[in-house]
Amino acid sequence: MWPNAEHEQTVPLLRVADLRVEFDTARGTVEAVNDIGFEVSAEQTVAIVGESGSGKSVTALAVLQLLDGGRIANGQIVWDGQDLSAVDKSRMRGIRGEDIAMIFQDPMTSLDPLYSIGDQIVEAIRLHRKISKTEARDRAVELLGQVGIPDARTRLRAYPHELSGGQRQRVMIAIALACAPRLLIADEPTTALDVTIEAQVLELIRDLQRQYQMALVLVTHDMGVVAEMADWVVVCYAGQVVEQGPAGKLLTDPQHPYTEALLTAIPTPETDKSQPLGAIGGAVPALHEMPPGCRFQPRCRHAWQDCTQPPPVVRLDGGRSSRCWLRAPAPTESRRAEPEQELA
Amino acid sequence: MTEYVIRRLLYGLLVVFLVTVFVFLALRLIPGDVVRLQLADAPGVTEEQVDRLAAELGLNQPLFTQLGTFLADAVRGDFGQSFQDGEQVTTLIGERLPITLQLGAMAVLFGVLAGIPLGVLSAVRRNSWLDQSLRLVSVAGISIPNFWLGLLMVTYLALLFTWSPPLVYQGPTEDLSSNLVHLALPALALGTSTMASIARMLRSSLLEVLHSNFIRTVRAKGASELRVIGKHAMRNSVVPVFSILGLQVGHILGGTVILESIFGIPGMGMLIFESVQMRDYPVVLGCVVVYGAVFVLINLIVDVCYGVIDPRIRYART
Amino acid sequence: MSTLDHRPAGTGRLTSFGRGLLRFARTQPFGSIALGVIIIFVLAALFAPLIAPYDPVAQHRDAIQLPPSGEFWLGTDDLGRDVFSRVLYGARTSLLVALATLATGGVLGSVIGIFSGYFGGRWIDSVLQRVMDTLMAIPGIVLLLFVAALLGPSVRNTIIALSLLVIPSFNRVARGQMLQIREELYVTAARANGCGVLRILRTHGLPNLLAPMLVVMSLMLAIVMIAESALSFLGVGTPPPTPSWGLMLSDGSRYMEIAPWMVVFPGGMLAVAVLAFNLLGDALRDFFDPKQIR
Amino acid sequence: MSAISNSATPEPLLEVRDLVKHFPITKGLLNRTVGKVHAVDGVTFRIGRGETLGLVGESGSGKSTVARLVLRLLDPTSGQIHFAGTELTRQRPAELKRLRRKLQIIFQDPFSACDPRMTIAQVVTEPLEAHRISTGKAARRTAAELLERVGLAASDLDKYPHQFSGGQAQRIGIARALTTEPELLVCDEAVSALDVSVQAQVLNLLRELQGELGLAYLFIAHDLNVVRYISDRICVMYLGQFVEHGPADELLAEPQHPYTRSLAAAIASADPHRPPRWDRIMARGEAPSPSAPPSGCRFHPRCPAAFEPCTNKFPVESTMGERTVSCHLHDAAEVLSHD
Amino acid sequence: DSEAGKEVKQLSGPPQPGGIYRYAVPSDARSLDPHEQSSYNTHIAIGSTYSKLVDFKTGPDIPYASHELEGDLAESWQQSNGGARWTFNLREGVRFHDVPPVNGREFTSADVRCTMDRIRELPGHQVNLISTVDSIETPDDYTVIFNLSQRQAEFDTNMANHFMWMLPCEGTRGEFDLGTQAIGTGAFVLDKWERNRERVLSAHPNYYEKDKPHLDGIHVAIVPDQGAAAAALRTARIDYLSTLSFDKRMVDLLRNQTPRPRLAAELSFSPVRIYLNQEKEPFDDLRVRRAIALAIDRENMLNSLRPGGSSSAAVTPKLFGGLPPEEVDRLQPYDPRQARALLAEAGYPNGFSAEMIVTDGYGETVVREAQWVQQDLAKVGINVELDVQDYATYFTESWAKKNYEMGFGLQTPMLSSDEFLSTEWHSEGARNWYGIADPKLDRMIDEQRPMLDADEREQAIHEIQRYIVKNVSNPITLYLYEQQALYAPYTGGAYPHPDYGTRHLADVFLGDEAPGRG
Ligand SMILES: Nc1ncnc2c1ncn2[C@@H]1O[C@H](COP(=O)(O)OP(=O)(O)OP(=O)(O)O)[C@@H](O)[C@H]1O
Ligand SMILES: Nc1ncnc2c1ncn2[C@@H]1O[C@H](COP(=O)(O)OP(=O)(O)OP(=O)(O)O)[C@@H](O)[C@H]1O
Ligand SMILES: [Mg+2]
Ligand SMILES: [Mg+2]
Repeated sequence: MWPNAEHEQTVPLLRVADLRVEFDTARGTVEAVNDIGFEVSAEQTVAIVGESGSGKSVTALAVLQLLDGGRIANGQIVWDGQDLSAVDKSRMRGIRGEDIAMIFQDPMTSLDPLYSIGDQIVEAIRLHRKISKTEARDRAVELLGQVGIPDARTRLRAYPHELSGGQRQRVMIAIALACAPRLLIADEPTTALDVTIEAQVLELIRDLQRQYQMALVLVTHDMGVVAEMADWVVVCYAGQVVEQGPAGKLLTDPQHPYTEALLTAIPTPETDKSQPLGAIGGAVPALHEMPPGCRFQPRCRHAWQDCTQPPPVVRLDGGRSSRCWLRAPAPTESRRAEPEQELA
Repeated sequence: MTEYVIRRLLYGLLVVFLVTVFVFLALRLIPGDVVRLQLADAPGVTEEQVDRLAAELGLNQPLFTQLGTFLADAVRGDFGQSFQDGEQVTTLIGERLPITLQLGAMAVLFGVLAGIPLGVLSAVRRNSWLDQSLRLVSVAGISIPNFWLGLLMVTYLALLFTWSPPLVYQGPTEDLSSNLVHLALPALALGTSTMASIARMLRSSLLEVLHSNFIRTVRAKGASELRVIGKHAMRNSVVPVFSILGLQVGHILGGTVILESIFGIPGMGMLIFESVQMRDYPVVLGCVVVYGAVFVLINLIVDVCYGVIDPRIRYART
Repeated sequence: MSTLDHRPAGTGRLTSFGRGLLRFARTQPFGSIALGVIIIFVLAALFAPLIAPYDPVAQHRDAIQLPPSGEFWLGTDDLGRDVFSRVLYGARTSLLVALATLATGGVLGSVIGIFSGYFGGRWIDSVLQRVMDTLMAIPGIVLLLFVAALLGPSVRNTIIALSLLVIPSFNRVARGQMLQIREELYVTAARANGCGVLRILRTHGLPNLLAPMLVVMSLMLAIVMIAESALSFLGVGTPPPTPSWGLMLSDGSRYMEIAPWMVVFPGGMLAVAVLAFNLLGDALRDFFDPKQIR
Repeated sequence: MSAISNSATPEPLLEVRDLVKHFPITKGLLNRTVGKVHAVDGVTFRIGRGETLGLVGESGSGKSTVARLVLRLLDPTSGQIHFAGTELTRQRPAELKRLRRKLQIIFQDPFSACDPRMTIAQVVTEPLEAHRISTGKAARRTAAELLERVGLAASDLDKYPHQFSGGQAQRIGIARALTTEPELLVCDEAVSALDVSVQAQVLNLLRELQGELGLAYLFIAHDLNVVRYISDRICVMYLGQFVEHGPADELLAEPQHPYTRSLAAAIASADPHRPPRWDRIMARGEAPSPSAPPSGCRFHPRCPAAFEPCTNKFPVESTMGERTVSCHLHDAAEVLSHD
Repeated sequence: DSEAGKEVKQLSGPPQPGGIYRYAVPSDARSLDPHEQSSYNTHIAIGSTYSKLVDFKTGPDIPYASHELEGDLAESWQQSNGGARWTFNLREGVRFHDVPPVNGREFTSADVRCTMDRIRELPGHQVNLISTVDSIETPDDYTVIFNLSQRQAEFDTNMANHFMWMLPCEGTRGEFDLGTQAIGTGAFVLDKWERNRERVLSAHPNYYEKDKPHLDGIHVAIVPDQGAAAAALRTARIDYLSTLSFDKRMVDLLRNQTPRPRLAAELSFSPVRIYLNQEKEPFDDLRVRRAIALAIDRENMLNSLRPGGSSSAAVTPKLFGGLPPEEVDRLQPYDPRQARALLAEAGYPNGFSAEMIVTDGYGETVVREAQWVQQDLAKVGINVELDVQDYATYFTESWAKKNYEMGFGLQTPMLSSDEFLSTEWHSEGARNWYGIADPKLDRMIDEQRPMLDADEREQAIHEIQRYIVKNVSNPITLYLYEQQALYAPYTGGAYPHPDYGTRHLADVFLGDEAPGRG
């Protein structure tokens, strides 16, 4: 169980705890998410970061009960005091779009190519609001204007393929905002976009979040995005949360070797060009061949013998926590491995 | 779009022209003397009589003159007269084509009406026993020759229910209910493979679509499963189904000979079959031209339908 | 790594073939059963002379239309011929026609399609495709009757006629595939690596085309087998007395009520074979689906 | 147009002059050409031996097209490409094939660049066999050596591409590119698809190889931090043209062209104390279509500093030391001191 | 079913008037013009619409396929001048159907002349039937006299031929289209003809036989598929089904189902034959031809593949001059031993190989029979390969052009012995596509034609056939088979004739249970 972060609010809007998600594959059952837990409060921005395959999207989809072929094997997803894994289908449909909205990773394929964007926005509105088509269209125009698409009324008739990637992502955002949800989950909303466009889209999300007073779960692998957007950061590795904490502290003073390594692996304008980058050796382990004990241990430069046992989630000050033996309460100095001993 | 249609029509004309020339030449290559065939049971036919008849039928002219004449007339909508009975080919085809088209339409309708629910059910209940049995049914539908189905129907309906289809074909304007009852069984037999192909195709394309990102978007909006499938998934999976229909048209228009004979339907299939057998060149040619034109047209319609269904295709073509 | 070099050439492939087969058996139970059935059919056809108790054309005139018995396992037909022996030999004809049609029509159609696809958009493609359209716009029955009338009914000519019928379908699929493959990044990579057109077609075009074509083939096989029986039904297919399933089916259809064994067995075999090929096709499609390979 | 000056004054490995590529837009009955996509519209640059030139720009600005033109995977509409002293655009296929040994490319998506039905051995030995350098066991031995060189194991030879992770697959691509001992390696978004941790590995590997083998890179990416890290010089592309060019650090530290400034401003940073970048970026909206590029300066519709001449006059290239920029703000006298 | 096996009898009289008689035929006429179409389909289509001068007798007391004649439009007729002048006295008051442009006017000798003139103008088989006619006299409206160029004993039989329908002058003059309309003097009026669908006929109110026809009308459906036709019979959609090529047992099955139909086996006049091209080796050798004739187990074949029938020599037994089947069997027994001996004698002790053409145009059974023959011949060492051709090729390219070695097929029936002999076996016969050129045979055929004494002529024709079997042995007639017809139990008065006419429908009537009555 993840320790409760000391947020200002007492009751979080969304609480995910001990989440485990399994998929049945040709190679047997795999655990895409092993142990992920975090909390989001109103108007707060939580960033979930981690490398590809670490379970970010699966977690996001699990919240909306949209796992395609997967099942929640363990854990709770509590929305506003309600366990979502227990609610019935029609209630869940009511929550989707109305309370929790989601923007997906790939704007190119996330819109139905056969319907005009107007139809798709109107659909999102009318699924939850008993209003006429014309009213819904007016609302759609308004939404398109808010997400910065000029000439919105004529644009309603446009089909997704007639729009650029940035515009499509804006349409996705408009759909997500259609019913003014209380929580927006944005799953890598900018990975497919150009840098200049990316900045604009993030700015838009940020502004809208303020305007609508939404909570935001931002899934990303880009530390730059995290730094700009997040209040709270959840770092995932191989289906587990390895560290979480307030953004400012986590980025400047990482408490898990993985977070630390990740930060040094990213070139920045200040990176010394004459030195090799601080790469993490090896690759993320495949789901069906997870190492025992700490999942990061084969790539960790600090790994030592304890790491073959599952590490505890260690609660640190400021609501932070880290899943690492190094932060465990009583490690004796002597048991530490030489930091120099690299595992390539 | 109009430009696209015109372009396709021109290509279609070219195809119909090629078909005509090809069939015209092939007809002359196959053995069988139409003149003697006509005089078949008349012993004592003299060479003069043979020559006279040949001249009457225009068969004594050089091949390319004949071809030219045929094409020139055909452009004016005149396909000549049947060698057999002097009937205008256009009249003959005019009588039979609507019947075949109706039969084909009914078969396609059945195929679509039955195939789509089967495909959807199969896809939605993927890997369930229902899916497996539906898949088996649809494969079986492809495996059973349609004429065989027709034979079984006729024989066993009579045996088990003392019921047989009407004997005399009635046009829809003469007696609609008799017409529909008469065509229902052959349409069923003919449409079974269409149904099976549609069910299979729809299943696989639906499965693909159901796992696509935009369907997830629709679900995330809070749409019901009915809406997800009925409005979004279906429309997106229907293009391959349409292309199957385009291909099946040839199958359906050309594959009815045996069924027509089983059910006593005076359609194009029998006409083509008999005309080839009797070397009735004008009729064969007329049929082939009309068939080619229908084929081209239907495929054009199918392609235009793609455009209607899919704005991307519409866009790409204008 | 030097140890690797001493591995006899080909072993890698063989084992990977074996591994593939195992994976096929594991992931495609229906397909494996179908494959088994087909292998049995092919073996039965090949060894028909050894298995068949009687000469398939020998008429036992004191045993006309007898129901299945110890003497005639599947009964006899209207000329007193042993249905079991005829079904066995019929498998030869039917499978031969089907396979040979695919070998000629399939290969020809594919070659035209590959060629056309590789040069997609150029005049050669246009010309070839118009010819294919033409072939497609001629009613199949006319095509089949023409060949039958022109060359006379025979097994060989049935194969020719059916080949003409399937060429456009194969062309369509092969061309579509080739157009796609042409745009694949690995083809660009191969060009960048200095591969010529022929090498690209051979090392990238063919192998990547093979899987989808194999699937089409198994499906077309069903169509061909059905068409063969329709041809026999119209009297322009395999000439008697050579047995083929289609011919037996059409012969027996008149006796459906009094001698059902005359149609049940060849018809059943035909249906089972077609079913097996269809299931195999389905299985192959799933098997070769790159999403499944992961 | 003036040639871009180059620190490596001796004969450069690659010299591209006034390269143009237009794709026709066809339509209608006779496929008549109704327009063209100005994918690359007159670019000029040089790469010296052992040097890395970074190429950045918006999506669709023509970076990949430049890469393909350099490799002669596309035929240029006009312009020249000199590679190792030979004019590539005029070569016959056989000669071109010989020259290609020295020119290789790595693609963005390592998986789609490998034939899924080939083993790694087949993938890596393909160039060897195509160029008849070696075949069979000898080729296999070379392949095994190269795999180890890029950090994979010889035992991986009989595996298939899909059995590898993205970073490993990209190493396979690199190994394949190295088989013919090239002098220039074009990396078209070679690390863009990789995870950050793996991206660092591959970048390190590329630098290592450059050091050992004296390779030159044409390095295309959209992550400016990555480009800056690996490149000596950077060219900035906008709608088929170069708008700015110069030494990597300098160019990003003091961008001159408004578009470059916009790009530089959009660089993300994990430093939580920097002000949010959307307050810094200047280019609003999205790039116009390359089939109908704007008149005058192509950037002017999005440029916050655009003034009258920008809308109708083509900006002239101004050179200042190692840097060049095409912008009316820098015309003639108003040189780099402007800021 | 306790009634199984019990023979169903035809309804006995007195005939009840009324009802629609419904039956199915496998294919339709292409045209109704009897002079343009020689096909069976055309002639049965118009067979009860037109009348002839004379016709074959049918009825409850007349044996099936009798060649005895009775007057139809002619009340009486005589020959004179030793058979060179034939006078027909027409019935008075015979009226055509009341259909424009004929409008029910009276039939007169002028119509006979119109018809004869038309026959002479057009090519076709019918010309041969009146080839001996020199001139026609019509002294009054009810008398027609034919003057022949030579004596012809069977001229009246020729006039009973189905080609000799008497057409109205309006038709021959082109005032209506003979191809699509048939306006005659027959018992039924053709009300509607929808090609390939159905023919609808109604009773001719002014038919010359006062109380006939009994039926109100006839509906003929075109049903190409036998199975469908059988289903229709089973479900009482039709009252009568003919020319079945079903197996006997299949027919028995149908017969034992309700409503239990009555089976009528009617001997076909189409001989089943093997024919040989005497211009090719080894068929130029009589011993080879004879060996082939002796090698066929035709009785077994007839009973296995057909529902039964009768042996036949050149002239079918029911015709005047037909050789009795028992004698045919004696002359041409099944004797493979001797066949082999003959082959050895001819220099083929190990047999030989040859190709035999056959067509499926006559139905599948013919192809089956060919396979039977193939096996029989194999037993004596003749290795036959079947070449199944489509009808057009078979007929025009192979048979008529003597482009074959052996052939197997049906011969269209002829209705007189002279027609058989002179067209097929005479060296100058129009259909002698076998290379038969036997001067002695030619002489025998020429000599029988003018013989007026029936006995003498019959003997001569028998002699010719004996000669053909022994010394020509080509075409080798195997047998005539029985055509089966099934009648619903509530039908009566059906006594057909194997010629291509359907005049007998005037006698048919329906019982009370007939669905066609409601
Ligand atoms: N439908 C599925 N069936 C099987 N495995 C799945 C399925 N969906 C996801 N996974 C697996 O679950 C793991 C986590 O996937 P997820 O998409 O959440 O990763 P992610 O962190 O979002 O990565 P990315 O940055 O690439 O989006 C991956 O290893 C993935 O292969
Ligand atoms: N074969 C082609 N036919 C027509 N237009 C093309 C073709 N290839 C590229 N283009 C167009 O040329 C322009 C430049 O494309 P290019 O792929 O070089 O851009 P890029 O800078 O590599 O973009 P990205 O960052 O998205 O890879 C684009 O507008 C593209 O649509
Ligand atoms: Mg994800
Ligand atoms: Mg690119």
